[in-house]
Amino acid sequence: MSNQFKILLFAKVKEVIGKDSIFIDLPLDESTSFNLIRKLKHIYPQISSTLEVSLLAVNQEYISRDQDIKINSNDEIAIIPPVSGG
Amino acid sequence: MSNQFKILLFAKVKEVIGKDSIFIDLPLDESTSFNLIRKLKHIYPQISSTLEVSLLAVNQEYISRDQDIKINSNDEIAIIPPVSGG
Amino acid sequence: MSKESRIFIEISENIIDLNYWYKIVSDDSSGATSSFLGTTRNEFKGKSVERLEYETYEPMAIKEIEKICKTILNGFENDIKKIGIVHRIGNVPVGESSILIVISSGHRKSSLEAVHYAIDTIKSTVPIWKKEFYTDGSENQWKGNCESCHFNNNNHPH
Amino acid sequence: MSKESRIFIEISENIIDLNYWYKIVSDDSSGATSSFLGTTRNEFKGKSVERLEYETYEPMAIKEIEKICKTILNGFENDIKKIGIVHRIGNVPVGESSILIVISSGHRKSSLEAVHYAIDTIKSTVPIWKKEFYTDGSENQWKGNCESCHFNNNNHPH
Repeated sequence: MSNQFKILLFAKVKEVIGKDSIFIDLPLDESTSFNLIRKLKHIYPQISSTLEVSLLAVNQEYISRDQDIKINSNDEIAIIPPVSGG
Repeated sequence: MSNQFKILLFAKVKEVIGKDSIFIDLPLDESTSFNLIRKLKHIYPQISSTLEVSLLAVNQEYISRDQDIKINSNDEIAIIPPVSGG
Repeated sequence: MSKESRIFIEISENIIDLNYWYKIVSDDSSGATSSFLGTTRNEFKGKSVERLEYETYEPMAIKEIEKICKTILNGFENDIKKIGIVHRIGNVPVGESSILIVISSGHRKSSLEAVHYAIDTIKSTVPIWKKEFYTDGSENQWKGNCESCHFNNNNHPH
Repeated sequence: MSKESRIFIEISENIIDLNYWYKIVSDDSSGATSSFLGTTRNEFKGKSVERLEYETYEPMAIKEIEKICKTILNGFENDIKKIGIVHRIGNVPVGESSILIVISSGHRKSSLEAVHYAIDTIKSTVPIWKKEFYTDGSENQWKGNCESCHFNNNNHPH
């Protein structure tokens, strides 16, 4: 059994992958933010360095880099590269 | 021999005296800023307390409260009460 | 007056209308209105810039700007009256503006400081990104503020 | 570019035109424009205010504002592009503005800080005075900032 996650992409990550969202599968009992990042780096090595300085947002809230949280397939998940508004 | 000085008045000082300028005579050898202030307080006791917190400007430059400078009758002299622009 | 009616936020592709935003934060109990306008400048580290292109994760950007506004209303000695923040997205050519922050307050110190806090925080927490395009045709660049790389909830100001 | 063409100062009885002053300080090398707008507020220490009346010693006021502008251009990491300062005199009813300071700079920090410095210094050194008129008919009051009572050339910032 696995969960499917839709991940929203922006800016450099969106440009490098060439899509504004991707789908990632994670086993049910491994559905956490750390595992998601690990899998993203594996499947998309071309964004690996950007992921190092990016954050995840879950339901439009930042997740701390050092926080491994459970995620659910209906969560709105996004990769937030370093911001540069203003 | 004495010098005559024209003194420009503003704000509260102008209002209390009721004129926008006044003339003050000082003996030639006593034509200094300290003597001017002394004489002003003597002739216009009604502005004495305001003078305590006011400054003189000579030729549109502030004179420090502790500075006794020579003044000339063609100097542009003004009493500057505490300012409140902005 | 509810907090909500004192906060005005917009993200749009339109040119920023200065008078509209000053009017929206005006308040008879305000003696001071401070503002910051961010504009596309013509060069970056010696390279001639043609335009910036802004992109956003809009719902989250609005939420993050709201957090900043609430922090401001609760701080600054409770002297803040109203806050207007508009961010333009899409193409912003040299000389045109990407962001306007306008804050009214009772006295000058609070809105002056609140504007400074707002722009610093927006630049480090709000999911908006810009790409710089150069006139010499060299490859355009996504920009990123270092502050946000080191972001974690512990040093988040909220 | 000479320093003079980067400084714009006006003292007048006219309503302050925001767009005019923003336009006058705009500059393609500027990424940031910070501003302060001072407005007649409706109360002072619980008393309802009807209007302010401003008076000035104009030639000296212009000179003092020029000094402030030159100090700003020479400071703030030489990042300041242009400075516009307009002070309205005569009657200024509640909700209308008496002063606008607009400063453009390369980066945000310098103009944000320069605006703060400008308004603080104007309030303590420029010979402009305001009288407050109250709606309850109580006697109008000349205002005075304490900073200027203690003024001497030693602590003058120039």
